[in-house]
Amino acid sequence: MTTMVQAIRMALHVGEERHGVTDIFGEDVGAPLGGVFTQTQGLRTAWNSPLDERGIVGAAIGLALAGSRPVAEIQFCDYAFNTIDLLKLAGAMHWSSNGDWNCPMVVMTPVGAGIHGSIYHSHSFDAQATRLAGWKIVMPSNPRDAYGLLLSAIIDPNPVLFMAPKALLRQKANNDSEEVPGVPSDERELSKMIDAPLGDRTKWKPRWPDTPDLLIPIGKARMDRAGNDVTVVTYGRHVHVCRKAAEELATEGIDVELIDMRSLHPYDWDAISSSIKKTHRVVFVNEDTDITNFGEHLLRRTIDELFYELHAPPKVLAGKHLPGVGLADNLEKGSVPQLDDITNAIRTSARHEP
Amino acid sequence: MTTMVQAIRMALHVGEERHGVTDIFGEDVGAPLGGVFTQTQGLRTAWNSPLDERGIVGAAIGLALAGSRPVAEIQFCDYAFNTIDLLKLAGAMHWSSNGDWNCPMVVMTPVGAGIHGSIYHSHSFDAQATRLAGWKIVMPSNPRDAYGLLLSAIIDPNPVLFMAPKALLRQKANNDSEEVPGVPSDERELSKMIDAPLGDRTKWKPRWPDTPDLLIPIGKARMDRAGNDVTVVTYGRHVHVCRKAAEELATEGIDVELIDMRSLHPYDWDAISSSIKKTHRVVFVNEDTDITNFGEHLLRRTIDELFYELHAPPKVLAGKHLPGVGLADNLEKGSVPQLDDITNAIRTSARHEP
Amino acid sequence: MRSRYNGVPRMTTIISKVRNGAEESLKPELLLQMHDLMRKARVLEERLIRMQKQGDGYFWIGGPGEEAFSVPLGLLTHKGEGPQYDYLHLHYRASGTMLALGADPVDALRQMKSTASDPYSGGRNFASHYSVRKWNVVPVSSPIEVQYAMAPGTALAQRRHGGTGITIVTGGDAGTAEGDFATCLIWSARKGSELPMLIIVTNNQYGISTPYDGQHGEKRIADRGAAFGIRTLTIDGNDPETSYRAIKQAMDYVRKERKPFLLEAMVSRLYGHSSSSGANYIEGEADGLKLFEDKLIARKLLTKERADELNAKYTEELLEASKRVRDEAPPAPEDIWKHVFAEQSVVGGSSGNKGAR
Amino acid sequence: MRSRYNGVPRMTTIISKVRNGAEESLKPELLLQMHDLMRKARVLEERLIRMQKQGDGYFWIGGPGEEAFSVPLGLLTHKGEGPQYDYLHLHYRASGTMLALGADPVDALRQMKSTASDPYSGGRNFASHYSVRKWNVVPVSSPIEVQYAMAPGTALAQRRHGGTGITIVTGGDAGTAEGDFATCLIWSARKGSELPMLIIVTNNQYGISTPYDGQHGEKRIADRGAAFGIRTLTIDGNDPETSYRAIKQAMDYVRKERKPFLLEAMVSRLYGHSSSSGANYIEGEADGLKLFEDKLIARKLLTKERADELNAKYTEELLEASKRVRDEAPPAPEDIWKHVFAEQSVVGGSSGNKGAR
Ligand SMILES: Cc1ncc(C[n+]2csc(CCOP(=O)(O)OP(=O)(O)O)c2C)c(N)n1
Ligand SMILES: Cc1ncc(C[n+]2csc(CCOP(=O)(O)OP(=O)(O)O)c2C)c(N)n1
Ligand SMILES: [Mg+2]
Ligand SMILES: [Mg+2]
Repeated sequence: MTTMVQAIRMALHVGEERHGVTDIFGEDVGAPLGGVFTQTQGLRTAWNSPLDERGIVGAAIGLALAGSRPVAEIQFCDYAFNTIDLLKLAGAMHWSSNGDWNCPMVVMTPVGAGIHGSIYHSHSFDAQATRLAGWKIVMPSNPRDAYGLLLSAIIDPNPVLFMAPKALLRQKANNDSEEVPGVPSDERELSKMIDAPLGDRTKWKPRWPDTPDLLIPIGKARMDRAGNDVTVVTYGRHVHVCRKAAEELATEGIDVELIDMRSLHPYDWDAISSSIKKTHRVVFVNEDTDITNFGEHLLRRTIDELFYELHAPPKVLAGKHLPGVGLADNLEKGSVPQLDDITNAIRTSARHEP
Repeated sequence: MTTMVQAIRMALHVGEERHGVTDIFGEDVGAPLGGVFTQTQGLRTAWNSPLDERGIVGAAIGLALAGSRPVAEIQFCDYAFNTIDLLKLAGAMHWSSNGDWNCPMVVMTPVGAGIHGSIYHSHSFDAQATRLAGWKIVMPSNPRDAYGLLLSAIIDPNPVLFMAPKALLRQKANNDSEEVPGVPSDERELSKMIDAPLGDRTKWKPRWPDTPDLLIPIGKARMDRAGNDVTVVTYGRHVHVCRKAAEELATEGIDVELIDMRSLHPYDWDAISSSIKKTHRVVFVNEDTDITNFGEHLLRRTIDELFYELHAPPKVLAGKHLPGVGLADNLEKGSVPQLDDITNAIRTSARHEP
Repeated sequence: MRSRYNGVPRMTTIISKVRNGAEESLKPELLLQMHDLMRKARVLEERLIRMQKQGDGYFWIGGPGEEAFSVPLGLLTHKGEGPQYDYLHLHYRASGTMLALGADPVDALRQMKSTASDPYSGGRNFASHYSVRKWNVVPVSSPIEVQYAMAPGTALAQRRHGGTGITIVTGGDAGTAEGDFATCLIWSARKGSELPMLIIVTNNQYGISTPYDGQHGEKRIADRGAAFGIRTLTIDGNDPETSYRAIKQAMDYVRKERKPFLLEAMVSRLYGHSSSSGANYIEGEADGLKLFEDKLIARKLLTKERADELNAKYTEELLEASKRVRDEAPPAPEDIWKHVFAEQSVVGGSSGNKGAR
Repeated sequence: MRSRYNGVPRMTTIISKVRNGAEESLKPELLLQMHDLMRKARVLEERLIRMQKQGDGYFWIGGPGEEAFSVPLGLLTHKGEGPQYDYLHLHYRASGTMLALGADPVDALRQMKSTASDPYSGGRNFASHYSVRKWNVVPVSSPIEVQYAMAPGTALAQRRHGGTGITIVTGGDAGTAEGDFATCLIWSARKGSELPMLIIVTNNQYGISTPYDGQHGEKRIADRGAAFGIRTLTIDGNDPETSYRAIKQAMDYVRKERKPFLLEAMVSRLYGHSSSSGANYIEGEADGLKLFEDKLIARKLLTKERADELNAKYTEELLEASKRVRDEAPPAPEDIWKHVFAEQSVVGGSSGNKGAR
């Protein structure tokens, strides 16, 4: 089974070969390392930038304006907070020029906690991202979605932020529905083809499997699990935690419908609202800090449009409003939603008597 | 009557003289201009920094750590989006050092639309500010509050962001309750004392009125208008728009309770929730863009804690989710909540039958 | 000198000569063309100022005092769409450059009046915030210095593309304190990956009210290029002949060597910072247009009468245009929603971006 | 040389000599003290690496290979609280400096183990992220280069305070590409407002996997100071005698002249970037500790046996300590809420901050 980093690499390769990607760049993105998570190994157009996130975002904008197709990486989203003005500018380029210019660039960055990354490798960027008008924002929860969303990001004429949940980067597809189409069924075979060897890499060249143009539409959610009792809306690594919660709760007779948003903006309100109209109960889960959180927007829209559909108060589960996620295991666990928190929240919602 | 810029100036003067303020700095903050809104004219410790917002925030942090008391200005909040990492660091200083250091600094910056400021002089910073864990966030709606909140910001041992609604900066106190205590009752007299003359200012020295240590507590809201039918929660310049709406609606028999939050973080949940428990209806108003908006947080908390108190769906009125506020009058009006929008929202809430 | 902010001593400057030895003289037609454009640009700015003062606009900022530099810059730019032509990352004092490129001054009035017909921003942005894709003029944005962070991107595309197209970026002196200026130097000078960029600083010795002195440790801003092996030059940007030759020399180098050049032009700020600081003519600043006009008259290339006629002609034309513009429709409230997302990609010109849809 | 990332040619460096003419020799006691601390620092880092590999910590980053520079830096620092003493804005390779200041190495083990007793962050931050207010050691934070934006602030306070206290800021070579490095140069060199700062770059010629060559147009990073009139020097930071003299010379200048000095030290990265890149000893990098030890033995100031004993002693001590630390309590989940807000101000020492409550 393919890992998410392999999926990203293959999507970038297809981007280079078939969709005009000209530059894949950022800190340690080029040879010899090919990304701190190996996500850019072996790519023809990958190169190492100076250690300068503002320069990276700025150069991506310039490249896009000049008709190149850049995919820029911010090594960790924790290091993007000094570039928000530039991200805003990219998002404003089409609008502020009244449609004269467009800015087709992709920024990819690993996000979230779950790997004991301490204060500066655990940040989420969801709230920030969803505030960037003019951007499309995606976050995959499995290798197949990573592949298909990244390709859609590449061909989109607008700036797209591709956020990769860092705790999932090295995880393999759980089953065929999470697998990248066209890869060899033997994962060792795939690894031999596209994973750079340890040691000297100067002579190494990847052999790319023939993977198709899978374009997962931006703005469409994925129904991860159909159910009748409570709608759970999440994305990224919490899809897996919520799935586990749903499985646990199934044994208690609580039937969870789980929506993987895939796109945070534009988001699939149709999918969310039709589910809520069915279950009449909803829990929104994400791990970003919980004051002025994107889940709060979704909850507000639920109240705006579905108030009288609700049989229980809608709920947001999010990270704690703190300066960061602490390193010690207890601190990390105390800071971001854990399986138990989620199970409890869903159970409370399911049992709530209107 | 005093204007808000005069109030700010007097608070800074009191800060310099009695509360240890050592540095008031930023772009054009020092002589001869004394701030693009005249807010720092005549101050002993005011100086012009390089045109470098990251340097300004960085220097403020360093000054604070060294036991100085800096008040740093970002000329417009529109130019603070490249400093969010540094603001986050300031907010994390106490927490990440496990209480070893603290970082007593004030950043002040004008925010919001309403002056035809076009894309880059109309931004709000509310959502960004409320996401800065470790910071206290205040926004006055009148000269007295500006004076008292700024003094509280100065003596606070934590970083405090003082956001001044730019459309109110030159407005005078509407009545005595909005007046800075201790100023001469003749506003021309005050102007002669503390407003720099046009032309040569090299020999000018202000004469400061003897104003007291009015400390408006951070974290406490102000009841602007008591009422029984609908609670309206806002801050900054929309206090005035909402007050107008309340007056209009009073003629229709709708009795609005208007809360001026004054502090966005920590915020006065007691004030908000007791009002909602009384009126059972609430509208949150602000002008920041409306996806992942601070009002959505307040609404979410309302749902969390007061769901069964509500006789109407709680409502958020905010700015449109766009890359900026356009310059043309129609565009600005179409982008941020106007009097009519607010009146309509309150009316709808009041008339809603549960 | 007198300025709006009295009591502020100004830096004394010694301007280097253009160092290309032979100071070949420019053709009379070119001199007259420059003079014509400089006058046109000045009249345009004065019209914009007047419109703002009369309530036909909310805010004015622009480039009177920079014409002697901005006009030759526009004339020397290779105009067109896509990486084979020059990219322009301009700041908000570039009307002279735009007119030299061939912009219709009436469009600038439209932007001042915030009409729906404003081709640069549809009534969304302030005056002097140009955007012309067909000429590679990247949208001017208000935040200072961000253009220096973006410019290396177009230059990267041009480095790959080959040819003679270069990236030109301009900004003020005070703004060089932002880290983005350093970013520009660093990204343009990477060994083995140098970028074809003409990096320009127009030094009027002020940032709003703050004088150059006291903020800078550098004697010349251009000196900052030296550590990176970037060629540098500081010139009197108030003299269009000096400007023309210096820009040409710098561009020739960049076009051919595909390496960066840092050019600092000392210029004036003839109407102060913006309408916020009054926008009145500042006596005592060198007026490049006046000096040039006098020189041309002394050299018998121009007469006082011809010069006055020209002034009158443009003044009349733009006054009339401003009246017409007054009647053009403003954008509608719902226009805020236009162009949030692009439906298809249009950047790169016909040659670029073949791979993507 | 061999490194984790093969095939990457390293920059050839010619190191300038310390230019203070008389290369006065340092006292034997000082040399032995430096050696002792360098060994202690090395053993500490090796213990931290081992702990991480054994699962007694999540991540390692640190300074083995920089001891010959970081130890003299700590020894020469005027240690204390408040602006009359030196402020240290360190990066994450500063264990040698901390030990030279007198830090207990066991505290570093606590931070590695993320115990509640970790005095630097209470188990919140990664190893080598020090914070000691009583010694003016500002919290080390992971984002590269932000310390260069903050350091001018403490220096501003010291400029006003007078005396001999200075601000010291350190960081790596790759990080100088961030705008914050330029900010530091600009703010420290403003004419008439120069700041007492020792600005240090420890140049190991790598940023994670990315070699210096290809990213820098500067021959020397220190050259960037020249445009601002900042005194600069590039030294062999692998030689503690050179380091000591150079740091002393630079500090003397900064303390006295109250002006900035930019010092670049060429150093090694002996265990690679961090645990993420394997944290194995890299053959072929100059090992300042080994070279110095050999030199001291050759000069008969030390014997091989004494050196080995020292190594064994520290190794034993820290192994024992690491076992004890293993039993110390972790923070509790609810500890996340501690210290979000300060109740009262504690910064500035007894002399500072009198006006405020
Ligand atoms: C990032 C940013 N900070 C602050 C401002 C406000 N501002 C507008 S112009 C200006 C001064 C610019 O000075 P300089 O760079 O010398 O250019 P000049 O206006 O003199 O041509 C300032 C501070 C801004 N537009 N952008
Ligand atoms: C702002 C920021 N960007 C990226 C990173 C990730 N990162 C950690 S260390 C490093 C390389 C630093 O290289 P250098 O400045 O030379 O210091 P060195 O580690 O070599 O001492 C990078 C890119 C970071 N910590 N902060
Ligand atoms: Mg200027
Ligand atoms: Mg390095």
